[in-house]
Amino acid sequence: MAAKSSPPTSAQFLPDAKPVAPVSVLAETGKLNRGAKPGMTKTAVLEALRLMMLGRAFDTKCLSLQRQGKLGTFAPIFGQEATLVGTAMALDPAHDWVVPQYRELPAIIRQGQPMERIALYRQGHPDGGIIAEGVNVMATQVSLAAQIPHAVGLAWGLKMQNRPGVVAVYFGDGASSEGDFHESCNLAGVVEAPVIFVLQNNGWAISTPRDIQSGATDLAARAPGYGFPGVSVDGNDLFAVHKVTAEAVTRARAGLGPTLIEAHCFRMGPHTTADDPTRYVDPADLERWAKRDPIDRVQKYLAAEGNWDKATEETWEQDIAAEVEAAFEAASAHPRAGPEAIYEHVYAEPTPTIIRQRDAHLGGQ
Amino acid sequence: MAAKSSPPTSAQFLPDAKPVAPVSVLAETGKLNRGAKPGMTKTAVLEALRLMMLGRAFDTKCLSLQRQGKLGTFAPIFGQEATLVGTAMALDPAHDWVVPQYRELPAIIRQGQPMERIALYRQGHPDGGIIAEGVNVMATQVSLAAQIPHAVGLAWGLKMQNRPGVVAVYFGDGASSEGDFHESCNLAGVVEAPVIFVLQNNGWAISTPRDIQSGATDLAARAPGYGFPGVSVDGNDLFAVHKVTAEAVTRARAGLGPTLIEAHCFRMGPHTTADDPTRYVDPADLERWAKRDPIDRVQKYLAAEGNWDKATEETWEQDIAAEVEAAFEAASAHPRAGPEAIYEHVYAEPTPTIIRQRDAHLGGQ
Amino acid sequence: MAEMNMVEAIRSALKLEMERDERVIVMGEDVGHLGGVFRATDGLQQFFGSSRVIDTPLAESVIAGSALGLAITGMVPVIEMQFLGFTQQAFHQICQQMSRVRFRTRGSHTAQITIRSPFGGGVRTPEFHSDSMEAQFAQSSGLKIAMPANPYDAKGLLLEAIRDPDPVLYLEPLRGYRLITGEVPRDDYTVPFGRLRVVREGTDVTVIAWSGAVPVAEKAAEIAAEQGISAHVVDLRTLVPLDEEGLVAAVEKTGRCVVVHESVALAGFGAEVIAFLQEQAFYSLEAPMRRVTAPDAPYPMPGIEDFYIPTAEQVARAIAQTMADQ
Amino acid sequence: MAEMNMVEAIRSALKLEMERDERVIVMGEDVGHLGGVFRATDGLQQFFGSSRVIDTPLAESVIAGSALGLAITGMVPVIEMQFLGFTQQAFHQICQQMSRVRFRTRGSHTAQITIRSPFGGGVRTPEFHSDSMEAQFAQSSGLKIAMPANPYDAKGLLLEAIRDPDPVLYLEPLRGYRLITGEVPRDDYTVPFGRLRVVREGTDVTVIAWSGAVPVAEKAAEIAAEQGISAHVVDLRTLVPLDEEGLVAAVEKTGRCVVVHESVALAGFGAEVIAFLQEQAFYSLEAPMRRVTAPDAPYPMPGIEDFYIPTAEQVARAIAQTMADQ
Ligand SMILES: Cc1ncc(C[n+]2csc(CCOP(=O)(O)OP(=O)(O)O)c2C)c(N)n1
Ligand SMILES: Cc1ncc(C[n+]2csc(CCOP(=O)(O)OP(=O)(O)O)c2C)c(N)n1
Ligand SMILES: [Mg+2]
Ligand SMILES: [Mg+2]
Repeated sequence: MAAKSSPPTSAQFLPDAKPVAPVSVLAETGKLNRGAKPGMTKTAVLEALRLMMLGRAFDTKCLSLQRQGKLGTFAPIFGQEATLVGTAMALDPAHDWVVPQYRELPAIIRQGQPMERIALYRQGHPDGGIIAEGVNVMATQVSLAAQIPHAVGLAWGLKMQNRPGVVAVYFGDGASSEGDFHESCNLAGVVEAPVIFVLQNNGWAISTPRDIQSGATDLAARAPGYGFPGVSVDGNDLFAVHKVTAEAVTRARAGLGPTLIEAHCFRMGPHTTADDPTRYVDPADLERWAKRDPIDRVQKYLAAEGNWDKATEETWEQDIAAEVEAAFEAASAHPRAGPEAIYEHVYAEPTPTIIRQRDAHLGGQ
Repeated sequence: MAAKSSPPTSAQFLPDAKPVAPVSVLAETGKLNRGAKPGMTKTAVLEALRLMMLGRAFDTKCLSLQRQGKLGTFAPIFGQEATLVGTAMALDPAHDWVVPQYRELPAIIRQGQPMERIALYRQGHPDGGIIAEGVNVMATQVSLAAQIPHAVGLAWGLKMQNRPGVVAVYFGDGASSEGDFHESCNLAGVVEAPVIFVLQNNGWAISTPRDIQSGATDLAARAPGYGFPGVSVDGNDLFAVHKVTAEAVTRARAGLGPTLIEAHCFRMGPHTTADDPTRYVDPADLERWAKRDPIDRVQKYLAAEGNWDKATEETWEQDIAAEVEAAFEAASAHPRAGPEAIYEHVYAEPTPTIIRQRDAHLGGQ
Repeated sequence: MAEMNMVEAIRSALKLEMERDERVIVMGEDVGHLGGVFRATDGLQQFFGSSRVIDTPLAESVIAGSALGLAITGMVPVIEMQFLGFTQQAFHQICQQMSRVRFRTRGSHTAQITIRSPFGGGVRTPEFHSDSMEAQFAQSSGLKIAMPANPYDAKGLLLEAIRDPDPVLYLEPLRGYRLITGEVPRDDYTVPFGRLRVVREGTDVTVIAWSGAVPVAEKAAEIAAEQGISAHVVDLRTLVPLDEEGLVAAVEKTGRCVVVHESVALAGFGAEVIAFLQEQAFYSLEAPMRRVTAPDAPYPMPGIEDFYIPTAEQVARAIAQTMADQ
Repeated sequence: MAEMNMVEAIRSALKLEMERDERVIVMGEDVGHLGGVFRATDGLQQFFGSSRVIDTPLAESVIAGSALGLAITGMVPVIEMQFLGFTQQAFHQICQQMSRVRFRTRGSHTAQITIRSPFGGGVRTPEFHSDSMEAQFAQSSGLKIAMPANPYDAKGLLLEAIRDPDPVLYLEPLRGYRLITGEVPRDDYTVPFGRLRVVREGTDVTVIAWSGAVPVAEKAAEIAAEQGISAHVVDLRTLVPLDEEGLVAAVEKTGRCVVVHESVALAGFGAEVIAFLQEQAFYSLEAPMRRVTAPDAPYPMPGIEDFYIPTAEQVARAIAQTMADQ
C-alpha cells in the first residue's frame, strides 16, 4: 500500500501502509497481555462465556435440524462469538438497543429476546418475527446494511427524548460497502447520535474476500471521515471487544457521539446453510483461526484462574443443550400458521382490497 | 472536535481536531507563497484565465436571459472558476474525461464541448444533450452523486483496455453525503481505477451549510478509508488546484489508482436561478470570499509579472462576450424541437408501443 | 375558512399537527432554515425550533431509513423528499423497510411516517424533477398513497396521513402548488383515506383522475359539455387504499370511462384502475375504457414538455371517442 | 441439441457470447471464483480470467452505475444481481441512469448492458429473495424486460439481450433453475424480443403468463382440459417490448382471458396486460378478464409461502369461473 502513495504527493491524508495492530487484551494462549486487565467481573466473564457457548450450541443444533430438512436456510455465527458477546455485554438491555444483521444470535438473546422466538423464525414461522414486549432489538435484517440507517434513527430518537439508551448496530465487511453504511455514519456524525457501529470483519462476504471488498487497509479508518473515532480490535478477544465497546458506550452516553468498531474475526462456518465454503476458503486459514478460537481462549483463561475445568464444561454443555432443546420444543408446539397470516399486519387495519382478496382466498377461490 | 474524542479511548483512528491547512500556492494577494512555483506555463495560465472569465461571462449572460424569461433554471459557477479550470487544465482532452454534476461549464468547454450545445441545453432543447463527436464528457447530471459510479466505470474500462485516459468526476459537498459517493470510492479503490474525485466544497448544498452536511473536519479525510490519498486544497487558487490535480493525474496514469481532492471554495451566486440565497447566506461570508476571488487573484499575479493590464482585460471581456453571444445566437437558430422528439432515442429502434403512441399523438389524437 | 393555495394548506396542516402532537417532527433537505425549496415548511423551524424541524444531510436513503428508527422510539416523522424523482435513491428503505416493518414483526414495530414529495411537470424543471412514479410505489404492500388535488383535501389528507399508524406516501402536484387555491378550514379536520371525491356530476362518461390530473379532467369535462357530453369526474384522492366501491359505482353510473394520469402509460396506475374495473364492472361497460397518459418515454427537456403532459384537449378527445364507441 | 436446465442454458449463452465478443464481461457479487450463488457463471472465471469475470464489492448501486461507464468505453457488461429484491438499492442507477442515457444524450451515449437476476418464490428463501418486481421496472422507459420460461428461450433471449444496444433486465425464475429442463441448441441462436410464444393451443380461454408462472398456467390448462375446457396458453417472453399484435390475436381467438403472475396484484404487470387488451380487444371479450396473482401483501415467511404463490388449482378455478361468466 505504501508503494501506492508514491510518486510524491501533496496529499495530507494518506492510506496506511499496513493495518494497525488491533486492540488486544487476552492473547491466543488464554493469557492476559502484559499489564492488561480483563475489564469484566468474574460473574460477567462467566455470563459471557455462557452466551458464547449457547450461541454456538444453538447453531450446531440448527445445523443438524437443517440437514434433516427441518429448518430453513440460516447464517451460523461460528467463530464470531466473542465479537457478538463482547459488544452485547457492554450494553444495558433495559435502555440500550441491538440492531442486528442476521448473524447476531447471542447479542439478541442477551437483550432478552426469547430463544423460542428465534427458533420459530428459523422454522420459517411468521410469529418468529415478533419482538417480545420490552426487548430492545430490531428484527433480523436480510437486506444488507439497510438496518444501519434504522439504528441511527433509533439512537437519534433516544437522544432527542433525553432517554439514556445507546444503540449497537451490527453488520459485516460486505455490508460496509453499501451506500447505507456511508449515509448512516455521516448522519450519525452530524447529529452525534449515541450509536456504535459494529463492523464484523469476518474476512468474507459469501465468497468475496476482504481484499476485493475494499482497498482500505483498515475499515475502521473510515470513522474520521465522519468526525468520530474508529477502532480496530481483535474480534476473537472477548475482553478487548468488551473494552472498546464499553469505551464507545461511555462516549455515547456522555453525548460525545458515535464510534466505529472494526472487529477482526473469521467466519469458521459456511456463509449460510446453502453455501459450500470449501469452494473458496483456504483450509490453512481455518486452521490458523481455529487456534484463535474465542471460546477456547476464555475457557483457558478461566481454567488458569482456577474457575474452569472439564467437569464444569460438561455440565454447562448439558445445561445449554437442554435449554436449546426446550426452545425448539416450545417453538414446535406453537400453532402452525395458515393462509390468513398473509393478510394480517399488512396494515394496522386491512384495506378493502385486502379484505376482498382474503375472503376470496380463504373462501377457496 | 478535540473535545469529542475525550474521554480516553483505545481508538487508533481519531478525527482531526481542526481542518488541515489546504494546499496553497498563490496567496489571496496574487503573490506566490514563499518558494512556491505556479507550475503552469504562461500560455497555460492565460488559457486558464480565459476559461475562467468565459465561464463567468457565460453564466452572467445566462442570468440576464433567465431574468428576461428566455432561459430555464440553471446553476451558475460564480466563485468556483479556479476549481473547475485548475482541474480541467491538468487533463488531456484527447484521452481524459470530465464527468460533471451541473456546475462545471468551463471544464466541459475545455474538453471541447461546443458552447452552442450548452446554450441549447439551457434553453431546454433536447439537442442540448448531444455530446459532440469525440468529446470526452458525460452529460449534465441532475441526480446528485449518480455520476460518480459512471466515472468509476469509465476509468475502469479505460484501464481494462489499456487506454491512457484518466477520469475527473465533479460533485459537491452535498453530493458527498450520498451512498453513491461511498460505493464509488470503494470500488475505485479496489480496482485502482484512474479516477480523480473532485469534491467541490462550496460551503452549501442549496441552503444546507457544510456543518450540517457532515461532522467530519475534512471531507478529504475519507480517502484513506478507501485505500487512496485525499488532499485538501484552496479551491480559489488556480495554481494549487492545478498542482494537486496534476499529481493525481500522474498517479492515475502510473496505475496507482484514485485520488480524492477536496477543493474549498464558496458559492458566490444563488444555488440556481430558482433560489434566493439572501435567506440563508451571511453577507459577511460573501464579502470575505469576494476578497479571495479566483479570477482576480490570477489577474493580479499576471499584472505583477507584467502580463496583464486594464486594456487587455477590456479586450478579453469584449472578445469573450462576443463569443458567448455567438453561441446563443447559434443555439437560437437551431430548429425548435417538436413532439416527435419525445419518441426518438427512447430505444435504438422504437418499440411497437412507442410507434402506436407516436402515431396517435402526431395524428392528433 | 380561509382562501389558501396548496402549499399554504400543507403548511397549515403541518403547523396544526406539530402543535397538537409534540411527537411530530419535520425532516428533510432544506426544510429548516430555508423552509423548503417550495416554502412548504416556511416558518416552522422559527416556530418549533431546530430540534423539531430538521435540516438533514443530502442522503435520501438515510433520511427514510432513520425515520423508521425514529418512529420506533415513538417520534412521528414527516419527511419532505425534495422531489419524487429523488426517492428512487431511497426505494429500498421506503418499499422494503418502512412499508414492511409491521408485517415482518407482526405489529411489534410499526412506522407512523409520512413522506411528502412534490411531483409532476409543467414548470420547466430539470431532469427527474417532474417524474410521476406513484405506480412504482403501489406495488409495495404496507405503504399507503395519498394524492390530493386541492387545498381542502391537501390539508385533510395530510392530517389523516400523519395520524395514520402506517407509512404514507403523500404526493403533491408541483404545478398546482400556488395555482390551485380554495377555501380551507383553519381548524382541525381530516379527509378519510379510501373515499373518492365526485368532482363534477355527469351521466355519459366517467373520468377518473388524481392529483394534478384532476384540473385537466375538469377542464376536459367543460370542453365535453360544450359538445353536449356530460362527464362525471371523480378524484381518487388515495390510490392505496383504493375506493373500490366508489369506483365501481362511478363507472356503473355511465358505462364509459376515461382514466387520466401524468405518468407513463405502461404499468401506470391507470392500468390498475382499468384492470380492476374490468373485473368488477365488466357488465356495465358499453365501450372500452381509455387511458390518457404521458407516452412511454422519459420525461423530456423543458422545451418540449408541453407535448408530453396530457392536456385537457387530449382528454376531451378521448371522451368524445369513448362516446363514439358502440 | 442438448438437454439443459435453466442455469445451464444461461451459462451456455454467457460462455458462447464471451467467446464470440471479447467486449463482453460478467460482473457482480460472487460471480467469479464461486461461479455465482446459483452457479450460473460457474467455470467462466477459470476460462476467461478474472479481468472478464469480475467479483465486485457488495454494492448494487455502483455495480449498475459503473456498468454504464464501462459501456461508454465500449465494454458490454452483463451484470448478475444476486436477487431481484436487492436491485432496489440500484433502482436510481437502473431506472433513471442507464435506461435514460440514450434519451438524455440523443444517442451520443448508450448502455448496452444486461442485468440478470433471479426472482420468485417457492424455494424457502429469506425475506426479499423471492420478491417479484418486474412491474416496478416496466415504468422505466428505455429499459427492456425479458423473462424466459424455459431453457430454449433462456439461452436465445439472453443472447438477444446481450446484443441489444439498449439495457435489458433479464429475469430468471429461481424455482425453475434446476427443475425446468429442455432441449437447447449448442450453437448460436437468438429469440427475438417482442414475440410471445404459444405454449399450448386452445379455443375456449386464453391464459397469459411469463417466466415462472408459465408452468403453473400449463398445469392449470391440463386441469381445465380434464373439465372439458380448452385453454390457449401464451408466454409473453418479454414485457418490454410487448407483443401487442400477438396479445390481441391470442385473446380475440377465445374471447376470454386469465392473466397469471407471481407479483402482487396491485399495479402488477397483469394490470397492464388487461388494460391494454381491454383497450385493443374489447369487442371480442365475452367475459371479464381475471387475474391470478399473489395477494397485496409482502412476500411472507417460508412457512406460509405456499399459500402466497399462485397455484395451478387457483388458475384452473379462475379459468372455470371465466368460462362460467356470461
Ligand atoms: C442488499 C443485499 N445485497 C446482496 C445480498 C445477498 N447476500 C447475502 S449475505 C451476503 C454477504 C454478506 O457479507 P457480510 O456483510 O460481510 O456479512 P457476513 O455474511 O460475512 O456476516 C450477500 C451478498 C443481500 N442479502 N442484501
Ligand atoms: C439525489 C438528489 N437529491 C436531491 C436533489 C435536489 N438538489 C439539487 S442540488 C442540491 C444541493 C447540492 O449540493 P452540492 O452537492 O453541494 O452541490 P452544489 O449545488 O453546492 O454545487 C439538492 C439537494 C437532487 N438534485 N438529487
Ligand atoms: Mg463478512
Ligand atoms: Mg455544495
